[in-house]
Order: sequence, then C-alpha cells, then structure tokens
Amino acid sequence: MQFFLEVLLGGLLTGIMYSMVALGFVLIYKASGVFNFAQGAMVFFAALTAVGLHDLGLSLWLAIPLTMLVMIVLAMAIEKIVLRPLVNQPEITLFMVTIGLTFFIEGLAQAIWGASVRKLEMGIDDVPLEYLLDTLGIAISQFDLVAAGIAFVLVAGLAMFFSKTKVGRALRAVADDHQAALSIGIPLQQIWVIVWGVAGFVALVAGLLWGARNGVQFALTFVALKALPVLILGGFTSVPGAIVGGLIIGASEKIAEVYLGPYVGGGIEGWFPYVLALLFLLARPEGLFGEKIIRRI
Amino acid sequence: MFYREAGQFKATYAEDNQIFPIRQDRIGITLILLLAFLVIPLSASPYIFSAILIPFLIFSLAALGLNILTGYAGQLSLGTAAFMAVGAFASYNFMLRLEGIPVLLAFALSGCCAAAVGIVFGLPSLRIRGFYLAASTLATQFFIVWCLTKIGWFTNYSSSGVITAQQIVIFGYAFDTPAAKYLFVLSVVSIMALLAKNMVRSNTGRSWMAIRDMDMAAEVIGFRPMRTKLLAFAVSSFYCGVAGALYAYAYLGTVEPEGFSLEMSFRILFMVIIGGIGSILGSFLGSAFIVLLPTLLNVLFHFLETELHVELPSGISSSVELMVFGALIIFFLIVEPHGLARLWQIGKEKLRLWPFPH
Amino acid sequence: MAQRQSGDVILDLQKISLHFGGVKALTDISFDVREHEIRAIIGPNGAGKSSMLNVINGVYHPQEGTIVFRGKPRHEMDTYQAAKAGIARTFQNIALFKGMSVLDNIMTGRNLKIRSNFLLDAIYWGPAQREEIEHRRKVEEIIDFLEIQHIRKTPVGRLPYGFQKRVELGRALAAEPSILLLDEPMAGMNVEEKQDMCRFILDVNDQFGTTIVLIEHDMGVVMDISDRVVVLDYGKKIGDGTPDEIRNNQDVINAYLGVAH
Amino acid sequence: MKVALKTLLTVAVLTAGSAALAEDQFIPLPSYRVGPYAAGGSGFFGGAVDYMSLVNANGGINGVKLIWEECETEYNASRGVECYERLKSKNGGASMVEPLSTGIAYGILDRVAQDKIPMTTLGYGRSDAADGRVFPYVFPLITSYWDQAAGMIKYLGEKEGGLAKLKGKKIVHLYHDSAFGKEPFPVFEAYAKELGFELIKLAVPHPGNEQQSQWLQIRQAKPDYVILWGWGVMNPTALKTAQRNGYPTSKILGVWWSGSEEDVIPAGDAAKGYSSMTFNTPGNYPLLDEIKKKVYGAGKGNMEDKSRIGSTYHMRGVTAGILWVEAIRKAQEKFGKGKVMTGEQVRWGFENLNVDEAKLKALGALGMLPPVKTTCLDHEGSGAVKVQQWDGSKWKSITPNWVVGDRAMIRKMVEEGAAKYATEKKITPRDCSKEG
Repeated sequence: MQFFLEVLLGGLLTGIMYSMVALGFVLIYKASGVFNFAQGAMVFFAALTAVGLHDLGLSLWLAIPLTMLVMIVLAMAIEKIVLRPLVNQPEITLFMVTIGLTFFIEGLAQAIWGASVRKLEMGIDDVPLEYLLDTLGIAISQFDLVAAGIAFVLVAGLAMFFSKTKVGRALRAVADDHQAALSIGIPLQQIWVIVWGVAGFVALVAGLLWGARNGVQFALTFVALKALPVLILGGFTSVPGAIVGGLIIGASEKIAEVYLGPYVGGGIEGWFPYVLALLFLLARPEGLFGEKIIRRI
Repeated sequence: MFYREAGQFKATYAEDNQIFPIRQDRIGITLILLLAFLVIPLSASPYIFSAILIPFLIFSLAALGLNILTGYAGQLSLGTAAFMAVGAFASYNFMLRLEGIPVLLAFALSGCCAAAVGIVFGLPSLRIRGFYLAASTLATQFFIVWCLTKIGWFTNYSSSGVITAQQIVIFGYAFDTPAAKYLFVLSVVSIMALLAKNMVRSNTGRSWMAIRDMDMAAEVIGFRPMRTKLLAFAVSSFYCGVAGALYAYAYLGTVEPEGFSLEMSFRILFMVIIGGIGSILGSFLGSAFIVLLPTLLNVLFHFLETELHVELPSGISSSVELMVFGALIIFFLIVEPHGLARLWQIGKEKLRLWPFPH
Repeated sequence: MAQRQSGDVILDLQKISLHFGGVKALTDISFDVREHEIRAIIGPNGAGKSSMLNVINGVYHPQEGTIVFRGKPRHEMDTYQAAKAGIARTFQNIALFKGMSVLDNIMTGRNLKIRSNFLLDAIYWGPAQREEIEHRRKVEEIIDFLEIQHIRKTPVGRLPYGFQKRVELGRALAAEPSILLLDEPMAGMNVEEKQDMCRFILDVNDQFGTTIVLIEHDMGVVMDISDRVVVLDYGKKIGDGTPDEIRNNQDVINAYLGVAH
Repeated sequence: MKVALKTLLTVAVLTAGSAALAEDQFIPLPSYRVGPYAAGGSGFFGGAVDYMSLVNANGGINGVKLIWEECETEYNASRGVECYERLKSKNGGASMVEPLSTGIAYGILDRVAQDKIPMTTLGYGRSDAADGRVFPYVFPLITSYWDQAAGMIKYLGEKEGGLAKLKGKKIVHLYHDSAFGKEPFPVFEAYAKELGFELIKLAVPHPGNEQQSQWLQIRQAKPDYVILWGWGVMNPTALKTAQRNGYPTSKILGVWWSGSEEDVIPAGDAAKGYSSMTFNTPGNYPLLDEIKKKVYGAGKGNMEDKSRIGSTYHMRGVTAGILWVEAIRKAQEKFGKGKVMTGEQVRWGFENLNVDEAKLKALGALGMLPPVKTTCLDHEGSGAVKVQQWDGSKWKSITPNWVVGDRAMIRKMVEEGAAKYATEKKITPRDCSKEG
C-alpha cells in the first residue's frame, strides 16, 4: 500500500510536469486553432536562452525576464511572418507550418547557444523530503513539490488572466468565435501575439523546471511527446483538461509501468499513455471536459 | 504555345477518363519513364542510385501511401514509419521462415501484414477525428516499435535486435548492384503508383474523397464510413508496408526497429503536405523536395566553405542548415499551401494560355 | 397545378419524438407520404423540419415512434439502409464534396449501383472501366437534364451557389431514388434560379415518378408545386392537408402564415 | 519529376566539382553536430579532427597528408547513408569510415564490404562483428558492448572481493529500451547463471527523460548495484531520479555512453560519486598538450569550447584518430611508404594493427587507451576497459589497471552470432590461416 502510494504520488507529480507543457499547446489551440507542434522547440529555446544568458554572467532573475522579452519578440515575429499570411488556411497547413517552425527554432537555438549540454541550478534540492521518508517511508522530492506549486500558481494566474483582464476576456471571445471577436473590435493579430507570448511564457516556465530536472539540452524538445496524450485526454481547448489530463496520464503510466510492465517486458510508458487516451476517447469522443458533439448537417 | 489542348477532342468517355487526357502530358510522362527506365540506368553514378534515387523512390511510395490516407481519405496519421517497420520486419520473416518464397510474394504478403495492422489501428478513426486521431496514431508508432524491440521472434532472436535483409533474387537474377536495385524499386513504385492512380480516379477514390470532404453526406449517399475508412487505412498501410520492405531490402540492408522512428513519420508527412495533399504527383514532388533539400543544403554549405572560404565555426553550419530547412518549409506553405503539385498545375494553366493570356 | 395521380402510402411516420439531451426537437409527429406525390414540410425556423428529414433517412434516431417504409415498420432508419432502399436527399447547407469536380460529385451518387471493388478499381482496365463508362453515361444524362454540361469538370468549390444547389440535386438524382428528400432546394436563390429549380423538381416528379419530400420557405412555390403539405411548429404538427386546406387552416394561419414571411 | 531531375543534376555537378587529389589520404566524416546527440558528435569528431590536424602539422603519415570532409547526418540513418555514398569516392576515394551511430553503421554495413572501405565502430554496433572472418570490413576496435558488459561484472566482482562474492547479490540492468540496451542481455544472463546473482532488467522508453517508475521499482527491489545502460538525456535523468528516490549514486555503474561530462554535468551534485566504464583513462597526456600547442596554437582547433579538450568524447575522438592513423601507417609499411593507401590496403592495416605501449608512449598517450592488437580473427584487438568516477568536477580513474572480462566466453558468443549472420546472409567465412 505504501509502495502504491509512492507510485501514485510520484505519478501525479510527474503528471503536473506534463501538464505544464500541455498548457502551452492548449493556449495556442484555444485562441488561434493552431496545433502548435513547435511548443517543444519553444520549451527548448526558452530554457536554453535563459541558461545561456545566465552562463554569460547574468543573474537568473535578470536572465528570466530577458528571455521572456525574447519570447515576446519571437511571438511577434511568428505572427507577422508566419501566421498572418496563412489566415484562413486549413488546420493541417497551420500544423505543418509549426513543424517548419520547429526546425527553425531548434536550429536557431543551437546556432546561438551551441549544442552542448548545460546545467541549470534553481537552488532547490532535488532530494526526497526527509520528514516523509522518515515517517511514512515515502520518497517525495522537494523539487517536485515546488514544481507542483509553481504549476498551481501558473494555472491560477492564467485563470485570473483569462477571467479578470480585458485582454483575457478578449482571448476567450476569440476562442469562442473569431467573427464575433472581430466584430467587437479586437484585432486578431494582436490577440495572436499575446497568446503566443503567453505560450512562450509557459514554455519558459516548463523549460526551466524540466531543465533543472534533466539538464538543458536538445532532449527538452521531447517533452512535447509526453504532453500529447495529455491533450488527447483533456482536450485541445481545455485548461482544466490539461491539468487533470496530466495528472491522470502521469499517475496511470507509472502504475502501469510498475505493476503491468514486468509482465510484458517493461518500457511500456512510451506508448501506454497514448493507448489509454485512445481507449478513453473511444468511450467518450468529446474528451474529459468537452461538450457532447452533435453532428449537424 | 506548345502546351495547348485545342484541337484534341474526346470522342468516347474512355478517352475522356484517361489518366492524362492532354496529349502533351502523355508525351511528357512517356519521356520521363523512358528517361527513368533507360537513360538513367545507363548514365547515372552509383551515388545517384543508392543515395538519391532509391531513397527518393522509396519515400515517394511511403508518401503515396500516406497521401491515400491523409490526402484522399482525410485521416491524419503520424504512424507511417510504424507501418513501414511492419512491412520490413514481415518480409524479413517471410523470407527467413518460408524457404524459397519469391521476393515479390514476400513483399506483397508483408504489405498485407501492414494492411492488417493498419485496419486494427484504423478502428479508432471511426469515432475520433482530426488532431485527436493524429495524436492517437502516435500510439501505433510507439507500440509497434516497442513490439519489434521486445519480441525476439521478429528479429530471429538477433542479439543486436536488428534484421539483415536477404538478397533480392528474381528468377535467378540477383539485384545486387545499385543500378539493378534502382530498376527493381522503380518498377515496383511505378506499378504501385499506377494502381493508386486507378483507385483514386474510380469509385474507391471517390468514396475516400467523399468521406474526407463531407462524411455525413457521404454516409447519406450510401458510402459506409467504416468500410471506406478502414479500406483507406488498409490500402495506405499496404503501400507503406511495401515501402518499408523496399527500405530494408533495396536501401539500407540492415535495419533496427528504432530506425522507423517518429521523426521518419514526420518526414513522410512533410512530403505529403509540401508535395500536395490529395495528389499522386505531389507525393513524388514532396519526396524529392524533402530527400534532396538537406543534401543540397549540405553541398551548398560545403561549397561556401571550401570554394568561397566563408568560414563558419563547426556546428554552426549544421544549425544553419536546419534553420534554412525549416524556413523553406514555412516559405513553401505560405507561397502555396496546397503544395508543389498545385504550383505545377498553376504553371500548366499559365502555359496553356501562353503567350496570349486572354 | 393539376392534381397528379398519387399512389399508395410508401412512407408512414407514426408518433415520432426526438430529443437531444433536454432539447425536444420533434414531439409526437405523424404523417404519411404517398407514392409519386410532392409532399412539402413547412414551418418557421427551428420547427424541426430538417430533423424530420434526418429521421426519415436515418441520420437521427428518434427516441419514440415507428417508421413504416414500404409496409415494413421499424423503430429507426439507418443511413445505409435508407440509401439502399432508394431514399436520396439534398441538404439545407450544401453538402457537396468540395474537393471534387461536378462530374465526380454526381458519380458518387451512383456508388450503390457500382459493383466494382478496390482491387478491380486498382487494375482499372477491364470490368472497372466498363462500369465506369456505363455509369458515366447515366451521369451525363443527369448533367444534360440539369443543364450543367459546361461546368462538369469544375471543382464544385469554385461554383456559384445556384449551381452548387443544382449539382447537389444531380448527385441525389444519380442514385435513381424512389423518394427524394429536398431540404430547402431554393433557399437563397433569385426568382430566375427558383423557376429553374421548380422546373427540375416537377420534371423529376413527372418523368421518373419520383416521390418528393420537400422543405421550403417560399410559400408561393410550396403552394404551387406540392400535392400535400404538413406544417410543423416548435416540433409539433399543427396542420396537414392539400395546399388549399392549409391555406384555410386557422392554426397554421395563426402560427405561421399570420407572420409576414 | 522534372524538378527532381534538375536538382539531381545540380547535386551531381556540385559533387563532381571538387577535383580528386590523389596525393592526400581522404577520410570522410559523417558527423552530427545538431540534434539530441550533438554533444557526443561534436566532441568525438572534434577530437578526431584535432588529432588528424596534429598529424598533418607534424608532416603527415610518412609525408602523406590527411584530408577529410564532414557531412551532417543528424544521427539519421538515411542521411548517413547519403553522406557515405556522397563522400566515399571523393578525393581519390575514402580510406575508411566511422559514423559513430548504430543506425548508420547498419545502413552501410553491406556497402562498406562491397566498396572495400573499412569501417570502425569504436565501442558500439554489432558485438559479433569482432569476428573478422564474417565481417572483414568492420572493426569494433578496443571493446565491444559484450566485452564491456563482461568488464562491468568483473569490476563489480573485484569490488566485492572476488567474482564468487557476487552470489546472491541483486543487480539491476537499467537500459535504454532499444537494440542498444538489449545488446548485453546474453552476457549478463550468462554471468547471472554462472555466478548466481539475481539480474533484474528494467527498460526505460526512449528518450528517457522521465524515469520515476523505474527508480521506484529499484527502490522497492533494493539492488546491490544498478548498471545504467543509457544514452543522451536518459543519463542525467537517471542520476537525478536516483537522488530523488534516495538511491546512492556510488552503487550505479554506467556504460560508456553514460560516462561523459555531458551526461553528468546536467545532473549537478546528483552525479557525484557515480562511476562509469570508459576505454580511456581520464587525465592529461603529452599528446593533448601537443594538440593544444600545435593545433589550437595555430588556430586550427576544432572544438569551439576549448574546455572540452581532453573531455571524454574528445579523448575518444583522439583515440579513434590514433587508431585510424596507425592503421594507415601499418598499411604503408606493407604497401609502400609515402603512398596513398586504398581502402582495401587500409583494411589490411586495421587487421594487423599493433599499437603497443611503446608506440603509445612515443605518441605521448601512454595509458590513455589500452594497447590494441588486431588479427584476422579478432577485429576488436583489446577488450580492456577502465572504470572512472565523477568527483563533481571531473572524471577520475578508479581502476589502476585495465579491466578485462571473460574473453573466452565472449569470444564464443561472438563466433556464434557471426556464424548465424553468415548463414542468414549466405556468407562463407574467410579462412584466417590463409591471410597474411
């Protein structure tokens, strides 16, 4: 039981890390209907820029806002150069363009900062909490708890942003209906810049957390793959879906690997989340938080 | 001036239903086939065969397979490489375990294996659409590679987990030189492209496109979505499976399951999109673009460095190559979101009128 | 319009109720359709007319009621069975296959009559080609009938609205249906286009003896061409009868005709 | 189609453009400097290039200069094959090739034999390719995975005070879930049976950036040792996850793909005390000083980040360079000093390599790598490994001598594997007694 609890908690905490990445996808898809494959590359780019600046001698507290600035510039460039000429194109074209973007950003990051692996120290020890270890025998990393806290603050902040600010409400309007948003005088371009900027911010946070965990290196782009099943499960347009989906995926993949893995040779974490999400969708095509789809004609 | 169809009248429906109704196109394709089957084998270097043309043709076939599914039937898939892996490993096992089985039969059977797997993994498409389906097809990608790595039987318990393709021998003739392999691949690909073209221009193709364009209306007309979608998955996977077998047998020789990675699936998807969704020709154009572009960029950068003495620090040139590659994909999508095939078509329409634009 | 010879009841809908979650679309509706007649369904927006057609050809499955088709009672229709039994239809918002040419769109209408399979199609030369040409001939007849010869190779996405409606009718006709369901075939058309469309509908009804169930807003048209009219309002039936009877039905006048339309 | 042909012609023209210089010895470098494995690729190929630059600065091999050309493979098999095919006949023909990628090595395995160009696979690829009778053109020099696995068990046994003491112990093999990670199974299984320890195999799916479940299982099993058979991001993740689950780093022993600076630096303090296998003894050598002086001094160094000179991957690249050059030198001794060697002649050189301690001393690299002596039967030439430990800032050797596992057992497995390959491919093995 204690071991199960450990697996479950470890999974949930990992799941939050997945949610952070999934969140970036959701924001962009919700507001612009673009399935942004470059989110993983953005995570990599943001983390590498922050660490690169830090390695140049800047303090982390200066490097992070500077990186945010870079991400905003990137968002503006993407909107102006890539998205604007492609307004009203089918979703798949927009999706493909983000794959081109992925290559570009990956190349850019490595051209500027080089390909070497960097270390990121956030000042939070990634060691098990001794109190829990001593009393319950459960190893929970202090870093994971901090990450979960940051994720919580981030989600709360985003929720506030969406519901309390004018821009946030405008974003929601865009998500609901492009035409309507236009008719109340919100320039679509501006919205896109903002939403890509916010996604860049989320990418930065996710990149810093993942980078502090595993080092800042190219493999950061792979965390996007962990976010996809979360998206299938939680829905591409739902912020709570990304969080709950992340928790479910994180917990279930750990439980599956630990309890099912040994019987089939292990290493099933790579595909299990996808199959799980798939089975869930088969039973409920509208996803966790989606509304029931009525096909109209 | 030269590209005119004026004066070419169709007297029968059969004539009107031809693959290339315009005479100039027929002459063009004949010339290309002549070039491909006669001139190139006699004149090209082994490098051109084994590093350019063979992968170009094989990826064209895979792209064609994906195009059937994504371009014609409208089901976005990110698991193409997995179906190729099924084809490669299946043909290895057929050749290994059935003594004396003809190569072509083994390839066809491996295509059928891929088709069967395709049907199984196509089942979710009946309820799931769009990006949800695309992300779900990743399950195929990871699961199949996992199976091939985990289950020793597929690799004949090779300790390295790799398979080594047997020789291609047909009627006692061994296809072992680059030129021979090229001709073999070319023949397979040409025939399969023709079959694909036939399918998409008859009722099968219309059923796929109907489901793609308006599935509800298609259902009302009497197309059965399940049968149509699964057929598209099966045919598409068959093509990918044969492409995978060719990849192992006529190109690499020795392959590991990890070689059929997600990245490869993406490359093939690029080919389809860049080349042209829902176009047979587009699959070839896209494959040429994606196979050749990195090579061209590499050669170009090397040329810059050695001949023009543009000194780039090591590593930077590779990164810049990657950036240019990404930028070109973006550029092409912006210029023509419908792909190279559409550009070609527009060019032809312009030519038709040239030099009198009205 | 002179009274046409109507035949036996071919389709009888009994006490149909349909709801989506809590929203009631149709409540306890019964009416029948006779062979060879033109049967109109009218009613204000949101009255449930399209839902009615969707029930008839199996897109929606009603929670209650019975559908008697050709004497065989069933709880619900199934799209494929409906198509197979000769029920074809057009849609309110054009549902053509945008990426295909006019010719191909109409050819899809013949799919149930094509026996070829994908293997024969792949080989093409031989049975598939013979069939393709045979059906092409039929389709060309429809193209002639609808007077759209000049656009047969144009992708439908590029056609003006009126032509798209016509192509959609062509696709439905290609199935050689015994019942044709038309969902606002004349919506958004100018007078001239409407006249053309009326002519086509009447011709189909005359020449092929096709039974037609029609949703239309233009009262003039409905009263002119239909044999019997059923009136829906808020998912309920409020009137049923010949155009003359409907014109004089007080419920209908109150609910519907009283409102300028 | 037409577009494709035109592009083809362009490539052909550009490729044929550079004139073949037959007086230089050409080595193609299908390298990778971008992507997830860029750190390894840039270090290894950087080291090899640095060493070749040094050889050129010192007057070449008996006057023959080395030239090379890089081609970015992105670690992708298809692109690697294209690079190989493009470069193989340039500049008078390639004398050898080293892709540093399992996928590419497999992709050109048949081709090198056909083109008669020897391929080295230092520390990766098919272990059974050490059987030179079946694989005449493949040289898994120094040690293969199997020898390394045997070396690991030997080392762990010595640590316990003798191999017999491993009886009843529990060892976890935590591996990258791929052909690479499964390669040592037969060796570990054989040892587990022979020595009576319990072997637990835990797979980590690619890319390995999330290992909580595996380390929870390890925490549960409480093994005596964990063998980390990782690759790329999997390594720092493993070390970090070990720390967060409270598993002592000192009990983790990594494969040499888990033993570079790039693998431990991102893990920070979590890597302190972790040890891994290597086939270089970390440290400084006169040779490295010479490279710094003559190559970097002249502004010709290949490493952008000079602190990486002498790092694990760089040193491995230098090691590869030494063996390549010595093979060419050996070939020149037989086929003519001061001449450019063909691929076939270099192959003979690789097969008759004898880099002994005296030779290494002369090069200023004594102890940097084990002595290598190859034969027609044995294309590996050594089988010796070392164990190094990370002290938080650099690697330190913790085995004074080279560690060699049960080579007889490994040899038997190599021959079995090669024989199976020969039957599948219908190859008749060479008769080594007839080779001279």
